[in-house]
Formats: sequence, C-alpha cells, structure tokens
Amino acid sequence: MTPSVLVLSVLGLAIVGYFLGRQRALQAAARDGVKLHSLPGYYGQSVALFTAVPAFFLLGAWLFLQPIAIESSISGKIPDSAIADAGARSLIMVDVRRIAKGVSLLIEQGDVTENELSDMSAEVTNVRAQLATVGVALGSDVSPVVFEAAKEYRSIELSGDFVRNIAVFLVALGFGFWAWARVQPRMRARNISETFVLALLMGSSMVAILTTVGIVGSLLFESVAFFKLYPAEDFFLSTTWNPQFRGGSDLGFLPLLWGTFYVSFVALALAVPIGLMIALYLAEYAGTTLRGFAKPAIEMLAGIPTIVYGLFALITVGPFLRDWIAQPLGLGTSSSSVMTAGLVMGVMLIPFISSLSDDIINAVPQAMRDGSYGLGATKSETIRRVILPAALPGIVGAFLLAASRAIGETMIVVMGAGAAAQLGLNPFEAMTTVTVKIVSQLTGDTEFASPETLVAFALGLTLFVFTLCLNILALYIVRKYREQYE
Amino acid sequence: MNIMSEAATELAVNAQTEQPEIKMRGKDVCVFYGEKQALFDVNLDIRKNAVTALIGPSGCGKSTFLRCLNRMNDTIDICRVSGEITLEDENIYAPMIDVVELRARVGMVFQKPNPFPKSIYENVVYGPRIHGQVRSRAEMDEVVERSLIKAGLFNEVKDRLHEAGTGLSGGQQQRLCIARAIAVSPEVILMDEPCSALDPIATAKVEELIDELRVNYTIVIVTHSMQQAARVSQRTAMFHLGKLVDEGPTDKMFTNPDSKITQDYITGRFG
Amino acid sequence: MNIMSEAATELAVNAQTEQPEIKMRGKDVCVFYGEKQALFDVNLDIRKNAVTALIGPSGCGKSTFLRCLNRMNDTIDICRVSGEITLEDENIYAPMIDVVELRARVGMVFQKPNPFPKSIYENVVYGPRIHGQVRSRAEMDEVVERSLIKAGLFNEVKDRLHEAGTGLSGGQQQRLCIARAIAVSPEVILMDEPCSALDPIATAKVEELIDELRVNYTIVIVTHSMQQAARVSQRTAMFHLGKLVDEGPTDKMFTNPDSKITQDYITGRFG
Amino acid sequence: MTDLTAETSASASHKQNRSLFEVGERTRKRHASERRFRRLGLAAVIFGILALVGLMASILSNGLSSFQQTYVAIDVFLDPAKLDKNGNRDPADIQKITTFTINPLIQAALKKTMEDRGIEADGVNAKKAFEMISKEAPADVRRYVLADPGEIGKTVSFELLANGRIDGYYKGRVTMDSAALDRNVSPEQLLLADKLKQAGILQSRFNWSFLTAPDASDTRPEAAGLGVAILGSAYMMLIVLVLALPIGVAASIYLEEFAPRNRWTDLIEVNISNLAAVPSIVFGILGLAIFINFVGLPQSAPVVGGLVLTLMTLPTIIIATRAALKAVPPSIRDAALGIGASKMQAIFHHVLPLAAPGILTGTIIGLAQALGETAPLLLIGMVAFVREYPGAPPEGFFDPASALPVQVYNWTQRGDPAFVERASGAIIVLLVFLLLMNAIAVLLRRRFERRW
Amino acid sequence: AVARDQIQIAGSSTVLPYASIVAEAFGENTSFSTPVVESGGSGAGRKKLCEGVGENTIDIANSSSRIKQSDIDLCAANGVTEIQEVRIGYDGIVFASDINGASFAFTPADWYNALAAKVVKDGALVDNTAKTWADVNPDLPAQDILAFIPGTKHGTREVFDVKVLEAGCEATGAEEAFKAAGDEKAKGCTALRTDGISVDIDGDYTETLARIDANKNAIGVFGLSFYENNTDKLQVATMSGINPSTETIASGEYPVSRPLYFYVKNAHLDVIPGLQDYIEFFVSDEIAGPDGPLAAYGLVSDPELAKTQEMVKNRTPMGMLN
Ligand SMILES: Nc1ncnc2c1ncn2[C@@H]1O[C@H](COP(=O)(O)OP(=O)(O)OP(=O)(O)O)[C@@H](O)[C@H]1O
Ligand SMILES: Nc1ncnc2c1ncn2[C@@H]1O[C@H](COP(=O)(O)OP(=O)(O)OP(=O)(O)O)[C@@H](O)[C@H]1O
Ligand SMILES: [Mg+2]
Ligand SMILES: [Mg+2]
Repeated sequence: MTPSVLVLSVLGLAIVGYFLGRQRALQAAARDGVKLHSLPGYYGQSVALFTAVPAFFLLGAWLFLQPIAIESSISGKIPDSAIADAGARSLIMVDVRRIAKGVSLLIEQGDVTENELSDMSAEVTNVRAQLATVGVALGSDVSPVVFEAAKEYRSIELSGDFVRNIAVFLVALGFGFWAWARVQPRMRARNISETFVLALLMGSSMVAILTTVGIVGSLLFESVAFFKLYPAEDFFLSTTWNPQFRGGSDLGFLPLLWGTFYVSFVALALAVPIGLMIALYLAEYAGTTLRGFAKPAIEMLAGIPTIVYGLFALITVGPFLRDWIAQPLGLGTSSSSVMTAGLVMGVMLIPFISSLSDDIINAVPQAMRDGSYGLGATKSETIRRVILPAALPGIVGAFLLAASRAIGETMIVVMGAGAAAQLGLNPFEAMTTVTVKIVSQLTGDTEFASPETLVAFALGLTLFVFTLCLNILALYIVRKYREQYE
Repeated sequence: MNIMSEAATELAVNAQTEQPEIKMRGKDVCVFYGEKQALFDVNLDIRKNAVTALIGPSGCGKSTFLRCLNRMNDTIDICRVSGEITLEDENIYAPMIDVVELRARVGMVFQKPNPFPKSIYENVVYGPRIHGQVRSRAEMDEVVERSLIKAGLFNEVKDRLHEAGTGLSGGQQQRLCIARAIAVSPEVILMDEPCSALDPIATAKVEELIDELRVNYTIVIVTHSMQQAARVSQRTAMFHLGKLVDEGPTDKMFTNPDSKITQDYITGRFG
Repeated sequence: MNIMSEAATELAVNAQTEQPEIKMRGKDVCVFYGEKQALFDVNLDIRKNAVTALIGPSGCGKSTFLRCLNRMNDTIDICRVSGEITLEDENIYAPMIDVVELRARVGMVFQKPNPFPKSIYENVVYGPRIHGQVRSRAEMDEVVERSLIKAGLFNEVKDRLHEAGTGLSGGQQQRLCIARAIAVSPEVILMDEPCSALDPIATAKVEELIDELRVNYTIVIVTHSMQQAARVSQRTAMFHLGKLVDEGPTDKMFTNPDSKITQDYITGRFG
Repeated sequence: MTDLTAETSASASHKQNRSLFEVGERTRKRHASERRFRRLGLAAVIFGILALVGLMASILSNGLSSFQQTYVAIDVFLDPAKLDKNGNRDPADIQKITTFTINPLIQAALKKTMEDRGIEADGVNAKKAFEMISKEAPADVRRYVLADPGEIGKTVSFELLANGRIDGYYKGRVTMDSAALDRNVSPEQLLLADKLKQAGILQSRFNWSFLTAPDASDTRPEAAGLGVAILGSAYMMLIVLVLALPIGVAASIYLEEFAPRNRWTDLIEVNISNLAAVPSIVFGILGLAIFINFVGLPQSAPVVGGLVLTLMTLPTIIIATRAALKAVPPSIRDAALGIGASKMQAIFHHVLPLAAPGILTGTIIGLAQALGETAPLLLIGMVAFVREYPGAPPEGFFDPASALPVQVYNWTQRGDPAFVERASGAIIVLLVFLLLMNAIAVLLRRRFERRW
Repeated sequence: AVARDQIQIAGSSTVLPYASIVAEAFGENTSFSTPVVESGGSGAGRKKLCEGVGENTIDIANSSSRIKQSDIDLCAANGVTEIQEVRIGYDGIVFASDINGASFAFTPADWYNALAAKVVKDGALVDNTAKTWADVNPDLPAQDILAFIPGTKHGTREVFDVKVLEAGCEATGAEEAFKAAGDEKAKGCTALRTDGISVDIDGDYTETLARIDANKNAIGVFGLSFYENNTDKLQVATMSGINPSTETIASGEYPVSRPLYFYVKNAHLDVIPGLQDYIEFFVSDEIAGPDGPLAAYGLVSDPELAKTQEMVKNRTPMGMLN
C-alpha cells in the first residue's frame, strides 16, 4: 500500500468516523433527553479529526524517519572497499535507493518475480540495462555489493512499509474509537474542532515564515560559497562592477545599489505625485461615473506584463528622451538611461500608489473634513493640510509597496536603463540595478561555480536584508504615526 | 455650577427686555435628502449675542437645520435646500455667495471632538492661516494664546502647545475645537451636541465656556439634554419630525411651553 | 403611551411586594482597560422578569458593566475583569464556563441596529441554527414567525422575509435585532441604548416591546434618557465615575433617591 | 442691501464685516489655487488613462495582425512511390517517412497548380516558389498521411501555411524594398505571391491555430502558436488559485482575528511585507532549490511553476485580505457573538462573506502579477521550447509546459521579425486572460455585494 | 513511476534556436515526443546537468562554450561520471550597422583602438579619446563611435574579448606595453572605456537590433544567423577584409567565431526514450550537414562532423579537459 493509498483510506475511515460520531451524539441526546452541547456535525468532526490527524502525524514522521533509519543501517554494511573507487558513500547510497526503487518497478511490471530477484546477482545480470527499461537511470554499472545492499534496502523498506501501514491504521482506528466512545452530549465538540481549525489557520500564517526561511536558506548556501571565492569587503565596498570570463572580476556591490536607488527614485518621483493626485482627485472630486471607470482603468496599468513596458522604454521613450532632452542639453547620447527606465517604471507604479492611497484617503474620517470645511477651508486646502497629513502613515505604506516593486523590477530596467553598472549622477546615462544583475549573472554563460555566477546569490541575499530593513523601518513609522485619528 | 446657570437665566431675561437684534434668520427652510424631506418650512430667528438651543427627539432635523446655517450641508451630495437663510440680511444660499467666507463667519463645533492630527498650536492657527488673518509668527502666537485663553484651555496646555492635539482628553479636545473655531473670529458659532461625548466634569467646563462666549458671539447649540438646554441657552427651539414646533425664551419653554408636544417632550413622555 | 408606562410602574410595585428572585448578581466587580480602572467594586442584583435600567453620565461604566454580564468584554484584549458575576448562582467567569453557551442564555442588543447583511429570515434563524435548536424547515419557519411576532415586527415584514434585513428602517432593524436575540430563547436580554439611534415613533414601539418581553425575560437596559428609564424599568441603577452610587425601584429613584449625586443627575444638575 | 450691511457692520462690536457678496482678493486667489489643484488632479487621471491607452494602442497595433494568417491552398498528390515504397501500407514503415521525403511532393504540387492555372513565375524557380510555403507544411502532410495511410495514392487538397515573409507582405511588414535587401525573400517571390493571391491560391483568414498550435522553432514563425502556453498558464493559475487563496485567507484570518499582538506576529507581519519586496527571480531560486532539487518534482512542470507563483502571490493576497477583514464593521462581529456564535462561527459565517469583495480584489491583483511573471519560471525550466501539450490534470500538472509570458519573452528574443508580431499577439491574449479574470471577479463581487 | 517520455534539454540561449529546430524536426519525424528545450544560460544548464542522475534532472546541456573543470568536478561529485561532448558547429559573430548608414571594413585593431580604455599612442599607454571611427582609422567613415557589444553574461563576449580585443591589442602593440607596465597577463587588453561609447547589452540580439534602430549610427555585435534573418535592416561589416558567411567561417578565413556544444549525460541514454536517437539525429548530415536546416539558419557546419557522428554512435564519454 503506497502512502497515497494509505492517506486515502485513513480519510475514508475519518469520513466513516464522522457519521458514526454524529449519530452517536444524536442517539445519546435522544436517549438521555439532554441537549447537545454543540451541533451534531461537530461531534462527527471531532471523531473524524481524531481518526485522521494523529494517523497523519504518525505517517508523516514515519515517512521522514524510515529512510534515515534504513540508510544508516545499510550504509554501515557497505564495506569501505566498495566505496573507495566509486566516490563518496552518500553517492553509493543514492544508487542503492535508486536500484531498490527500480527493482520494485521491475516487479510491479512483472518483468521479474520476487524469487528471481533473490537469485539475481549483479555479476550475472546486467542490472543497469534492466533497470533502464523501466526508466531508472544509473550513473555506472552496478557492483555486487551495491546490488546486495539495494536488495536488502528494499526488503527492509518493504517490511518497514508493512509495519507502517499497520501502525497508521491502528492509530487511526484507536484514536477514532476513543473519540467515538467519548462522544456524549456534554462534550464540547465544537471547541475541539475549532481548536483544530485555529491550528490550521496558524499553520497557514507560518507559510510566510517558511518561505522566508526557504529563501534565506537557498541563497545562503551559495552566498557562502561566493564569499569563499571572493572577498566580502570587495563585494560590499568596491565601486566597480566588471565581471570577466576568465576570473579577476571586480564585483562591487555599490554601483548596483546606487543604480537601484537612482532608478527607483526616478520612478517614485513620477509615480508618487501622479498616483497621489489621481487618488485625491478620485476620492475627493470625481463623480461616481468617472471614478467607476478611471479606477479600474488605471489599475489595468499594473496588470500589463512588464516586458511590454520594457519594449515601450526601449523603442519609444528612450530615443525620445535622447533626442529631445539629453542631446539638446548636452547630457549624453545614450537612449537607455536611468531616466528612461525610471519614467516608464513610474507609469507602471502609478496604480500601486493611486489605488492604495485612494482606499486610505477614503478611510480618513469625515469628521476631519467637516472640521476643516467648518473653518472655511476650501477643498484643496482641506486636502493638503488635513487629509494628506492624516493619511500619511497609510500613504507611506503604499509608497513602500511601490518602492518594493521598483527595487524588484527587472525587464523595464534591462531594456530601459541598460546593463552598465556605474556610479554616476547624470540621469541620462545608462545604469543598472541589483535585480537585473541577479538575473543576468544567473542566466549567463559563465560557469556556475565561479564567483561571477555565485555573486547572484550574494546580491539576492544582500537585497533581501536591505528590503527587510526597509520594511522594519516602515512598520516602525506606521506604528508610530498610526491611530492619530480614530 | 448651579449658581452659574442661574446667572445665565437672569442674563437671558435681561436680553429679552432689550430690543432683540437678529443675527441669522431662516425663512421657509425645507431640506431634502434625495427624495426624503428632512425639514419642513422652518422659520427661525437667531438672536445676536445669545445662545439658542435646538432640542427635539432624535432624527427630528436639528443637525440638519444647524448645518444649513453655514452650508455644511453642501458637502452632502444628495442634500437640497430651499427657502432662504440670511446672515445679517444677506441670503447665504444666494448663487454669488462665497461659502468659504461664510464659513469663516459662521464657525462650527461638532459632536465628536475632531482635532486635526497635528499639534495643538497648528490646530488653532489653521483657520487664521488659511484665511490670511495672520502673517507673522508673532501674530500667530498671539492668536493661539488668545483663542486658547478664550476657550479656557490655555493654562492646561501652554506647556505643550507643540504636542499632538489628539493626545488631549475628550473634554480638552472639544475645547480645543472651540478654540480652533474662535481663532478665525467668527460671528456665529454652531455647536452640534458638543458635550455628548464628554464626561460630566468636562461637560460642565464646556458649558461654562459657552456661557462666557455668548458675550462676543452668537451661539446656536443642538443638545439632547433638556437640562443642558435649560442651563446654557437663552432661547430654545423645539423640532419634531422635521418641523419647528415651538420657539421662545428658554425659561418660558421649560415652564410653560405653547405646544403640547414640547410639554410632553420636556416632561419625558417621549424621546 | 402614558397609559402603558403607568401600567408598568404599577406592575413594578407589585413585583416588589413579592419575594424577589435574583437572576444575575454582580459581586465586587472591577473592570480594568489596560491600566485604567473603569469599574470599581460594583455589587448589583438583577431581578428575574424585571427590567433593570442602568443610568449615569457618559463614560461612567454602564456599557462596561452590561458587557460583563455576557462576557462580551472578552473580545477586548486589554480588558480584565475581577470579582464575580453569577447567572443563577453559577459564576460566569469561572474557568470551565463556555462563553458561547453563556451568550446563548444572555443575549445582547446593541446601540446601533446591526442586522446581518442577509435576509430577515436568515437573521432570525441564525442563532437557533448554530445552537442546534432547529432542525427542520418547519421548525425554522416556526421560530422565525414566533420571534418576529414577539418582537412586534411580523406583520410589517411577513411579506418580505427573504429580503435583506439591512433594507428595513432603523426602528425595524432594531426590532429585528431584538427578534434575533429572542430567537435563541435567552433568559436575559442586555440592551445598550437600544433606542438612541431611533426616532420617537420607533422608540415608542421598542419601549412597548421591552415592556411586553419582561413577562418572559429578564432585561437589563442602558439608557441616557431619564424619561426612558422611568417609562420602561422597574429597577434603576445609577453609575457615576465607575461606581454604582445608587440602586432601587425606579419610582423611588426618580422621586426620592438616596444619594445626592443621583438626585443632581436626575434633576439635570449635570450630565 | 448694501446699506443694511453697512449699518450692521458699523454696529458690529469686534470687527467690521464685509458683505458675503464681495469676494476679497485673497479669497479669489484661494479659489484660483483650488481650481489649479483640481485641474492638476484631473490631469493626473488623464495622464494615467492616456498611458494605458497608449500602451494598449501599441500592443494592439502590433499584435492584432497575428490573428490573421496567409495560407496556400493546393492539391498534393500523395505519391505511393515515395510514401510507401513497399506498397503494403504498413504503419510501421510509413512511420519512417520523413518530412524530407515529403518536400518534393509539395514542391511538385505547387508547380502543378501554377501550371494548371497558367501562372507565370518570372524569375522564380520551382525551389524558390516552394520556399514560399512554410517549413511546417511537410509536417502537416506527414501527420495527415500517418493518421490515414489509406489516403496514400490519392490527391488531397491541403491548406498549407505560407512562409512568414509572404505572410508579412500582406501585413505590411515586408515590402518590395525590404525584400530586395532580404536574403530570405525576393521581390519576384512577392510578385508571384500577388499572382497566387489573385488566383485564389493564396488566402488570408482568421488564425485559430495561433491560439491552439504549439510553439514552433525559429525557422517557422508562421506556425508558432500559444496552445501549450495557454494550457500551461491556465494550469498554473489554477494551482495558484487553489493554493494561494485558501492559505492566504487562512493566514490573514489568523493574523487579523486571532493572533495576539506581540513580537512574534510583528515578525510575521514584517516578513509578509518583505516577501512582497523580494525580486521574483529569487522565488525562482527558491523553487529550484526546494521543489525540484529537494522534493524531486520534475523540471518545466506547471506544478512547480504554480507552487513558486503561489509563494510569490501569497503576500499580496494576505495584505489585501487583511485590509478587507479590517474593513468589516466590528458591529457585525458583536452581533454574532452577542447571540452566542463562537468567534470562529462569527468569522466564517459573517465576516468572511463581507470581506469577500476585498479578498477577490487582492486575489485578482495577485493572479495578474503571477500571470505576467517570467523571471521565476526561468530557473525552474519553464522558459522553454515546448511543443507537446501537457496532459489533462492532474497528471498534466507534471508534464512540461510553457506559459504565456514565457512565450512573449521567447518570441521577443528570436531573430525572425515575424516573431515580434507574435509576441504582441501573445500579449493581447495575456491581457484578454487578465480581463476575463477581472470580469469574473467583478461578477463575483457583485454577487457578494448585493448581500450587504 | 515510468520514465518521462520527453527529453529535457537546458542551457545556452545561443544554442537554443538550433536545438529547437532539431527538436521540432525530431518530434516531427519520429514517434518520440518533441524534446523540451529550456533556455537559461550555459552556466545554469551545465549546473543542472551535473545536479545528479535521475528523472528530475536534465539529459542534455547546451553550451556556447566548453565545459569547465569545475563543472566536471561537480558532476563527478553528484555521480554524473560519463558525459559526452558534442560539438554541433560554429557560431559566426558579425559586426553590423544600420542598412542605410555607412559601410565598414574593420580589423581587430580598429575595434581595440575604438573601445579599449587605454591605447598606445606614440609608444605610450594613454587614455582613449577617439570620438569617431575616422579618429581610429582614417579609412573608416567619420561617424561617432557607438558600439553595442554583448554584456559580460554572454559567452559571445568572451569570443569578442579573445578574437577581437586581444587580437587588436596584440596588433597595436598595446599588449607589450601592458606587459611592460607590469600587467603580466595583459588584462588591460579587455578593459573597455566607460564613457558610454561601448554599451554592454545584457539582453539578446533583438535588443541590440532595437537599439540600432534607435541609434542609427551605432554598430552592434550579432550572431550570424540573426543577421541573416534581418538582412533588410542590417548591413554587415568585413573583418580583416573577409565578409562573414557560413563558407568563410567554415574555412576559418573569418576570424570571429566559436564552437557550440551540447553535453549528454550517458547515464540517461537508454533510460529516456529517444535520447540516443535524438543526438544521432542532431549530428546527422541531414540536419547538421552543410545543406541541412541548421546551416540554412546560419549555423556553420562542423567540418569534422563525421568524427562527431562516430563518437556519438560509440557513446564515447569525454576525456580530461586539455
Ligand atoms: N446624509 C443624510 N442622508 C440621508 N438622510 C439623512 C442624512 N442626514 C440626515 N438624514 C435624515 O434626515 C433626518 C434628520 O436628521 P438629523 O441628523 O438632522 O436629525 P437630528 O435631529 O440631528 O438627530 P440626532 O439627534 O440623532 O442627531 C433624519 O430622518 C435622518 O435620517
Ligand atoms: N475598549 C476600551 N478601551 C479602553 N477604555 C475603554 C474602552 N471602552 C470603554 N473604556 C473606558 O471605560 C470607561 C467606561 O466606559 P463605558 O463605555 O462603559 O461608559 P458608558 O457609561 O457606557 O458611557 P456612554 O454613555 O458614553 O456609552 C470610560 O472611561 C471609557 O473611556
Ligand atoms: Mg444630530
Ligand atoms: Mg455606553
């Protein structure tokens, strides 16, 4: 019985438990003439939960621990001599597992019977070829020791699985029966199942934490490898970014960070005022028709794939800025520039600012407006002097979300700002950002284990820490200024 | 407190014997919220330098009438006003009227204290600043001090003028709102249940303040508390179901009202 | 209306002469919101099948006490309650008490009518359904009809039971909320200023209803209106600054209260 | 009236009054600034809408033509001598015929058709004329033959794709001038195409296969379609919806309604908003490390893409859902609690339905973001050339597939300019997807809102 | 689980077009599924190849440069011991400008003198100040220098560095000057000026083309096949007098080209259906030969294709890197 079948059967048991529990509660209530504490369904649920949850826990733990246990026992039996020539012990174990799996497949498909298997030995049979027929790839031919280990692995696993199935069933039945037997009208069945739901909700909120752990974990390992190859102080303090194919690269983080800031700054300098004006206009001035049409229309801007913006920057905005602004002013002849990427990205960010701010502005209590109008202020005075300050913490939140997007954006920067990492002030020069370099170093043609590729992980991690600090700061700001009204 | 309210009544009696000067006047005021009519032909004179109390059961249109007096109802889209309301004989609903200036002359204090989320100083100076009544720092300081003194708040907050207005207690906040209204030197101050969110001690303070302000300003106050109306007002108007049912000197209204409804309401038969 | 409230007073007098049965009892109840103490050692008995009115100036702790009676205060994180409150001699703050069951027995009606945004039918049937009191469609129909009749709303809404409860007028909504509370057959109904958002006519209807409900339920009502307290309640408790200052039969409280504070409050010296 | 005003103002005690009808200089300025502010706001709104219109116009003008395609209608003789040398119609043998074998058949067919219709091909030899037909054509014929070997020996009419350059000629992408410089097409070929068109052999019609066909290699832009990408995107969106929505809502409920306010929940909160700021490629790195290398899920599979995009959209959904939950008036919770509902019941029965519109909005924003994302897919192998349709779910979730943004990304990188048009067409499809999702959300929201 | 029925290929985006042409033809002409060809870069492709043996790892890595020892080590550490190296042909790298602009005939020295940070002037290394191509070489048009060269992520850049810049460095004598100045490996040869005259393109050739469209006087670096698809927009420059074409590159006359490879994991050969057929199909004369579709698309056919075919047939794993 495979784990999935096992899961399904436990689920089946749980469903049966549900109906039995429900029925028992109803019967007991009728017999004793007492009122049920909870709705009958909750009694069913509690029985079902007790049937399934402990069993699943056991199964999960078993699935996790059994391979570890078998592995250590088998691996101890493989003589060192078998390992010396074939690489590390763990590699051998990978082969053992794979062969065991393949053998099971062979038997499943009827190519080999159990008896034939016990007679089979690696010297006589070409195990590798035979396994290939069922789609199991092996790196090399199978040595007898390994094959024997695999057979043993398989047999231990089979018996382990057998015991597991029995145990899981027993646990399901046992707990289920216990819960069923416990069912009586005064039992707080609802509380039991709600506690379980609460645990589920709590678990869901843990996904965010796990994701973070996963991200840090998957970045950290390669980052460490990077810092072994490349000095950290050069990475953090050097002002040149110049990867080379044959090593000796300069991988300074600063120009990228500067580019990130510069481009984001330009983008936000466009998006924040325009987005805010849109929000104010829609919230305070616009009639319902305009609002009903303009709000979703502007939100569409956020849904257009960024590659479209990128092409727009590359083909239209870049040359326009160069021909009409940069060249006449003598600021350069580059069509890809911080300005190009920033402006186009700004357009993309408008809805982030406008939509969120709109909600926040609407949430400013009417009393604030009344207070101001009552003093004879005009609408714009009220907006500028009362509503905006009151909505500021929320707007900071919107700003931060937009800033996050700006920092994380790739396509627009690649096509709009170019790929040149440099520290400069001229907004009409090409620059690049951290995210762009993460993508390009990761998908480049350099060898993977070189600092030129691994730097992507270090960049990702650094950026992660950076945005984390930004967010903590934001939380602090919002906390500090929140609840001024209410 | 008793002494004070008695004094007020006395003053009111005096005021009545003089030639009454009319500050604002409502003529056949009807108000509609969309389809629904909230006020029916209200005719009411507001006397200068007196406190006029609007009383009546919930939903009878007190707030609606009050908000007509400085056109705060304009902010409600569906609200339409017909009839005429004059401030010193100028119709405030005339098309050429500038609402902004109207509201500078007819200030308002609301039920829930609503200080701006700014410092106390900024709260007070806000009105004068937008109306260009203050220019220099010194002028501002002066306006702030004067208004807070008038509102009886200065001593309590003089050391923390630059702290947030929202950090004050409810009663202080309401007095700050009054100071804010006073700061633009209005002629009329409208108050919509200014004490209903306050505790008794704060209420007493605000009532005292209203009595003092009467000397310089014309005050219209909406209240649910008959007691409060009796304590602070010289004239009382009784609304019921959108109609003005009775109006007159407060002491007469509370002792010998003309209409049966007023009598029933005051003696607690309903409301 | 007058006749009704007089009848109520008469009944109350009768009730007093009998041996009073205590439904709920507060013993040394103290409530803290974080650091701030909102109630100080309140000892109050709630009599069965009577209407108890809680009066007092704003912020004195009426709502706080009321919400202690069915542990609605549990929803406020910072709120701590000490002392003992019993329902039929069981301490409702005992650790093993199931709040949900308590609230089924002690229902609540709020200041602002808050029907669920569902049909009238769904509104009423929700409580019985989650408590497993109804199973069949017929039972549900019956509960809905019975509750709405008791709440005096049935005739007005019987043709539109499946329309939104939020589409009713304020007074109807409040009566719907009462019907909703009645539907689970509670023993005690708590009402926090149930009429303060209603117009006089709706208020009269609700008051009438409260008087009728007294026969089957124990009712505790918070009100700001002395008149209302006088009209509907048999017993009145006066709170001031978090303390219970006076308690007794309503007619005595309104004619000859023990404490000076009550007298001042009732005669409108403050509040 | 002015007289009266003068009189009253004279009697005013503390200041002189102006008539309300005289508007002061300062007030006039304030009104002017009011108007300016208002206009500025309107201008901002118009700017936003214009930006949208501009982007839409450029996408549509570039991409709409990809829904038209030029075809060549010819009768091909399925020569048994070439297709079935043994003459026994053995499927195993026929399986061995290659497109290289079929090429001459089509070439001959074209030549014959032209001769029959009396079309002169000045300066275009048979081979050059054959080049005007897509390289996809022999594959079409081969598929036809394999599907029905009985047809061998008959003459069958085929509608074959025209070459991308010829197609481009009728879409204005290729001109006589550019053809003169172009190594892949000559002006003579274009002239011939005109003649064929006149004869009705060449025809343009709506291009269904753009929506259904799989991707094609760089040499046949005219055959490239979005079938696999649409399936892949649909599968991924399904996974994202099924996972991100419940997890996101559950997490939000916990954080908003149950979690105590302490350092731990602060940490979760900061974490969530920080995850919203993590560049999407980092999620790709995570997906590769966890789902492929650690869990052992297959490469290029929608299931992995869906999981990665789920993690990516979760923060958006959680942030929006929390805001929606916060906006539900507390009186509703009180009402439910007041009649003895448990907190869980109050939330699931009353709060959640009321928050549904807000949750939907957040979900749609999240899905839109996920739908348009390429970078994370790069690392898990979905930015790929995939020609086989994934199977039906659930197994299909584990088959290789690409996605709409991936197709856009791939096509913009290819050498043949015909792919630019395809990429814009793919963007249109993507936007239609988005609009569809939005429309569904609007409909659902209506349903929920009606219950207010 | 039964083995997946599609071959999985990953790696270089330069090889991707060729691989997808072959994959398409393979799927069309056999009963096997069409292989899945991922792009994502040579480095990532080789890393994926070396991730281990098994179904959820790829079978073939495309690469625009030779595998590195570090990759082989990684493979070995993960149990991937046998890898075949298949050279599929050569990729020509051409220099092209807008079709309506001036024509160019370059030498590596011109490029070096135009783009290098330091050039030799009168025997001394000085900062590069050339503004126009005529400043570099009087025979070239007096057009402002603006070059779009592949970014450092691209394998093409390596070829550009070696075959053009370093060649030019040597030709102009700058290499000696660097060595004389203590730069042992003459790393200065590949240091480019940073004043915006040389622009790195991290994107692909379409981006370079779009940039030339926007900057009509610029010169871009392209792959031969890309150029051949866009002859109506681009004109190609000669290098050292040789016009780039599949013939001149195959014969070795045109200097700037590089071999393209793919690497096959032998352990998967009999496991993944069609894998062996696919690689044989790939290197067959019909496909990779001078008249095959790959050559038609611009891949320069490998003159030693027969050797490769032999090797593929024998499944000869690659030996040590030399
Ligand atoms: N914005 C509005 N839209 C629609 N109807 C309104 C609005 N404001 C008030 N009304 C209606 O107008 C009538 C009068 O309301 P108003 O607020 O003036 O009463 P009120 O006497 O101030 O009552 P309260 O004592 O409760 O404040 C009521 O029936 C009310 O429902
Ligand atoms: N959630 C809360 N957090 C903190 N303090 C509270 C909270 N609710 C009430 N209080 C405080 O507890 C005290 C008593 O409040 P309560 O609401 O019980 O008064 P009340 O008598 O009902 O007043 P009102 O007549 O205005 O309803 C007040 O000082 C109030 O500020
Ligand atoms: Mg009011
Ligand atoms: Mg209260």
